[in-house]
Amino acid sequence: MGSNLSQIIECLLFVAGEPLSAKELARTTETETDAVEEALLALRRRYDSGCGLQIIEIAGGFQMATRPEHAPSVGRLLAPHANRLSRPALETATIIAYRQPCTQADIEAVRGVSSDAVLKTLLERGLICDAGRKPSPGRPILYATTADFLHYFGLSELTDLPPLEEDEDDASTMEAMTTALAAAGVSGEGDA
Amino acid sequence: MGSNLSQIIECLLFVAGEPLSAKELARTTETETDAVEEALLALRRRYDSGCGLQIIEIAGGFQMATRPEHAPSVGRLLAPHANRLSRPALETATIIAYRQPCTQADIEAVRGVSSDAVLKTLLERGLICDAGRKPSPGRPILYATTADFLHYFGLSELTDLPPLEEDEDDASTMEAMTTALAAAGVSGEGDA
Amino acid sequence: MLAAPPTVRLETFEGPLDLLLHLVRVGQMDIFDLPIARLCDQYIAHLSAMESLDLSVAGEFLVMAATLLEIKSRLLLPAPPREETGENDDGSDALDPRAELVERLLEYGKYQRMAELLKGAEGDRGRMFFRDTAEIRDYVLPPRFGEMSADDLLRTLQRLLASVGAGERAVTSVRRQKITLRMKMREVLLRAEAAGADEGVTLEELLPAPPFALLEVVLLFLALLELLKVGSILVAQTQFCGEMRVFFVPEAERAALVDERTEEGLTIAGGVDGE
Repeated sequence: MGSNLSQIIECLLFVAGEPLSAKELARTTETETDAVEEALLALRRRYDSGCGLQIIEIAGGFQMATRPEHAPSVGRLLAPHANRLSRPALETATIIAYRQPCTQADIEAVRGVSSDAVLKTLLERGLICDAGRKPSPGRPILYATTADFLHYFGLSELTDLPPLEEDEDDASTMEAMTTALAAAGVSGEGDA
Repeated sequence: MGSNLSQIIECLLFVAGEPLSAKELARTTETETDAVEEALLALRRRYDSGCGLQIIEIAGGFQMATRPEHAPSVGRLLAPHANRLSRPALETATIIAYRQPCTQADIEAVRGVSSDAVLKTLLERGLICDAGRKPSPGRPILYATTADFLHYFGLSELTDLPPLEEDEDDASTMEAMTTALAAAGVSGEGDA
Repeated sequence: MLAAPPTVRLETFEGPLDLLLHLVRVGQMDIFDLPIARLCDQYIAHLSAMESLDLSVAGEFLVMAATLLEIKSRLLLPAPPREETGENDDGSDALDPRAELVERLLEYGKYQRMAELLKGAEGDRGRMFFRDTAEIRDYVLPPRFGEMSADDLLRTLQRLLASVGAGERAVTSVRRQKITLRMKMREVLLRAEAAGADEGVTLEELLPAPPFALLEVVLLFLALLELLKVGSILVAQTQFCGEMRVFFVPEAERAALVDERTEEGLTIAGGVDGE
């Protein structure tokens, strides 16, 4: 087990402190992306059979990580992870993730509260970034999520985010709502 | 394969950037040193069967590391710019190319500095080789360029090097050589 | 039911919408047919509880209270005739005063749920550990083929030759041709004599300055041995592996020295004798 390419990829994933895409792996190993993907598959299979480590697809690439069930032991060795995000920060990050690029005003319209401090925190932690200016009066800053955002939440791509939907309870009453609102003269379709 | 303790140790060795002793591992995993050593043995056996990584005993502890044969790939990933020859190395290679076979003293006579380290580098990188001994007092090693040297400079044969009229006894040789090379250099193609 | 909510929860509301959604959920209100009067009362009760606890109530909460009161009052009024709604959008039925609030609550609720999901993802991800990028030092990559051109070689040689200039000739010629054993012997003898019979010259001083050709060092030793043999010099060492001094022996004393072969101070000469 362990073709040479698999072994080299294993080494690369081990030494890299960040996710490596199949393309990057192909470039470094001077092989075709197809071969890399095949080797990755074999490697992941090997890691899934009794290894304490795993190779996960995260933030647009592949990265070696410890398996979650060993977190308590690893946590005893290492300092625990940085503080988790506060609820406002989580909410704000979520809104940006789904609406990006969007302005502070867009975020505040949803949250109903000022989001200055929270945006600053997210920027400082590198989870969001300045993605240019909106061509509207005042030219407000547009925010977008970063690769670190994906990494922080263990997502491979933005499309991994679950579709933004109504809660099931609400969904069941969606028709009722539509009817009710239509009766009130409001279109039931919000913007998602 | 891979007992739970082995897997946990695997995780610990993975995340620790330094060697961990069996005692430290025992403390972190809250087990006996004996059990740790047994698990380590199993783990090392697993890593020795087709893994690109290895668990080495180093500096009084155990550490996860890439296997030496994969160093070129790892180096390409981590130090993409470190593969160029340094200026001293390039100079030395040049002298050897034109004067081969030649001794370290010959090279030092031109460069005016000790060339021990540079010769070692060039030998390690396979650009020059030991081409026997000079039949003179001390029998110094003679150096010559290799096929890799030609490859590296995009030459197909040594005769592709711009010709030099080398006459060591002629006082005007240096000037003549410089002129000849300057001419050759100007006429040289941009990329070879 | 008039909720007297647990005070501990008060500070956790992130904004008026958060508080409203909480009230809707806890009170199991139908969000699509909001009992505005009840919601409004509970909301204002919360605000006063917050104030009584000296929690600073953000402006947004107060604005929302005003909005709720306004909706409540509008619901109490009979629906205005269609003409009086003026420029109101589609000109169909009059707008339910609650509609905008409901929409905002629904929208905010969606993101809240997603934020909950992401919180879970954050937790899952938090149980995985990664490594920092490995540091590599002093690792030299093997050459990449065809990376440098012959021109690089040429330019290097040109530069080298230009900077060395005539210097090389002098150096090489000395090393390769001009040093002979006789020359070296002469040099050693002269230097030992110049140093004086008492002082002597150290071996180190006699060694050529680096970078030196091996040949030159070999010649120095041969010269020393030869001079010792004929008794022109004396080599002394005060301690084992210590500094060696070379002393000039005046011509008059040479024959005697060669004959006597005194043990003292002839460490090197002793070795020669064996030959």
